[in-house]
Amino acid sequence: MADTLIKSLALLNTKAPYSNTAGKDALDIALIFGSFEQKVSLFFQGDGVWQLMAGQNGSIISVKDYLKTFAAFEFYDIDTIYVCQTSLTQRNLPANFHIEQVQVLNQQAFAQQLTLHQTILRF
Amino acid sequence: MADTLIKSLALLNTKAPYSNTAGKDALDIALIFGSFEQKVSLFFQGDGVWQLMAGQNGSIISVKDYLKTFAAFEFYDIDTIYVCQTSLTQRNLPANFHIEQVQVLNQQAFAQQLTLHQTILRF
Amino acid sequence: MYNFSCTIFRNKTVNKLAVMITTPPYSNLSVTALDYIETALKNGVELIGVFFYQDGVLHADAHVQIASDEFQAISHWRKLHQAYKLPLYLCITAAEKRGISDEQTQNISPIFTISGLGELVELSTMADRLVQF
Amino acid sequence: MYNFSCTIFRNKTVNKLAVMITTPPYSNLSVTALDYIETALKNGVELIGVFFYQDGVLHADAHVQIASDEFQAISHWRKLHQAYKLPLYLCITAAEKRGISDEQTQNISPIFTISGLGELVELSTMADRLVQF
Amino acid sequence: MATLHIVRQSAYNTDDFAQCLQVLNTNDVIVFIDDGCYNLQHSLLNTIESSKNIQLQVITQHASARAVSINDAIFTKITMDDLVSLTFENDRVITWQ
Amino acid sequence: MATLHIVRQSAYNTDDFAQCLQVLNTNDVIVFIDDGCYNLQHSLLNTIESSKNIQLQVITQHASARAVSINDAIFTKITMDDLVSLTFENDRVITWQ
Repeated sequence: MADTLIKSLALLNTKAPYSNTAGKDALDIALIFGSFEQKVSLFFQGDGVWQLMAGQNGSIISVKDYLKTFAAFEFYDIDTIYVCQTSLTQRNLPANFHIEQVQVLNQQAFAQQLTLHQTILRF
Repeated sequence: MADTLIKSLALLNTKAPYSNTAGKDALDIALIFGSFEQKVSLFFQGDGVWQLMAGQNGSIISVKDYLKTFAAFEFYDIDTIYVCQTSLTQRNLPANFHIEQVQVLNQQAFAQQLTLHQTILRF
Repeated sequence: MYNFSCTIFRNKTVNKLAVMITTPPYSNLSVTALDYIETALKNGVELIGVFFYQDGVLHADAHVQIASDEFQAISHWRKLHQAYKLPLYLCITAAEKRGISDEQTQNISPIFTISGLGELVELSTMADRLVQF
Repeated sequence: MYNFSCTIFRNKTVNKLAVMITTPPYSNLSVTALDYIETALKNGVELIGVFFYQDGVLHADAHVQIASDEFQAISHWRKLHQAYKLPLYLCITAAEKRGISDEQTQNISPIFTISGLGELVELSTMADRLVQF
Repeated sequence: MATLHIVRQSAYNTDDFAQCLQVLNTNDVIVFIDDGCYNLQHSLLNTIESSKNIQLQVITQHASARAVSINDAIFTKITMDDLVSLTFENDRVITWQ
Repeated sequence: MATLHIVRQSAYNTDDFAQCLQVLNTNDVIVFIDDGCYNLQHSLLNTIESSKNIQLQVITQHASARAVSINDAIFTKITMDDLVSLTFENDRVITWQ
């Protein structure tokens, strides 16, 4: 592990999108790290998986829909997006997401991918 | 139901005592209602039951221990204090409390007692 | 169209409402609370007051800045306060814990009445229903 | 007595720490965070900074009033800031949402440095461990 | 003597809805709003005894915003007007948040 | 390549600890602090595979304040000094709060 080690950040998203600001707070961090050309991966576990589901529409409940910003991930070179299969199954949810490049991982693979990051922040 | 109906307040306590201010916030309401000679009952369910357990000592973790104020309930004529047996059992806890006059109720009796109150606030 | 009161016996109508708000303005939970309150008022429910407690006290903080394209809870409270003379009671003890002080009154939005838990006792006594949001 | 660094290969010592605080001063979770930070400093860990985000920003609010017999987080931050020159970074965007504004600087305790998420990138890059509390 | 239960939290994340189910009495009404809408397929629903005659209702807009579909055979779709009305039609209200 | 898991929430109240257990890898360390101390008798502990060699540790003061007793056969009692040390002995930290 040399001084030139490239660090990478994992953002572990675990809250549903609207009632809680956690998802938006994590997104703001992801975009800043992306704009500083730092490597960021997004993980979705527990109720965090609701953030990814297709067909949501926050405008119905007067939310400025930050989920639409997820479409900008490619622009920021954020292309590693993992979702926990166990969390989807528990909620009876299909792998039908509102952004592309989402990888569904089984529990073991999800846990393994987390270990490839030096810093893990959970929201 | 005549105009002279005496109202009573149920405070449903559901959070553990230290990390969350909910227990203290509910206690403040109980004491104010008591001092205005309004009828108040306290209910403890879920992690709220930890507020009642004997042997706690908040001073170890620099908490001003609001649980000691529970001893003043009698002074405020707050004498109906119910704890949910199911919640104790789930946590493997004995009926060993730091105040007297606590009544352990099974699920059905706990639910029934709640219905004797016009207003229910949950913390 | 809707029946918003419930007549019990002959001469007692149950439609006095009080609301306690414990969620902060930047949460969507406050949108729901405001929707509930506005709907009640529009339908003739007698809303005797709203009490702000716990993180709900941030609604009264005159310095709160929410991005202009996001939901502005304060402008909705102002509208309801003006249109319906809706009383908005701030629990000052909960507020002080969160940095909202009445030592400098410009810290607190003037549509709010500075009060304490005694006001909650009053609301609870007067109202047929006290609902938490 | 304790070994607070971990030597990897020959010439790289891992003991640079950064901390992110997201819990408010009136919660006992902040007592734990301060205990962790003070313990790290006392044992010679190089703590490069503390970043305040979400409800953690309330620590910087000069108007917060906690009853005098309760834990005063701010006096502990002041002590650590003075004794160790510990940098305390306030996320101003999160602060503004919660009524803490730098338009009137007396709203913000002077031991805090007003900053943004760019500072978190910096801390993350410099630190061997970034720990959330 | 029925109680209106307003459920605002996901049962996948917190214990609130499980606690609500513990205190149900005959003819009580449950309304799912906000993140409570995530519970519409939760297995805890199967633990409600049919003899209790519990009404299950959902604010349509709150479920739609979350892309949660509502099974008409189980849930009544309501509006905020209906929630206000239910506040007075029932004898008391508990908010599970 | 072990991870330090700092558990601060009661598993009776939130899903956090269940999520922690989902991402355990061999030789990881779990430290129970704050309301995480309420988990010391939770049935979820039985789901940890012994082959993973997970260390379970508790900050003694945090359990004592809550009148939670610590089973020495299962848990190592530690201090805040130890938690700081563990921060650097492991490769990364996740706080479950």
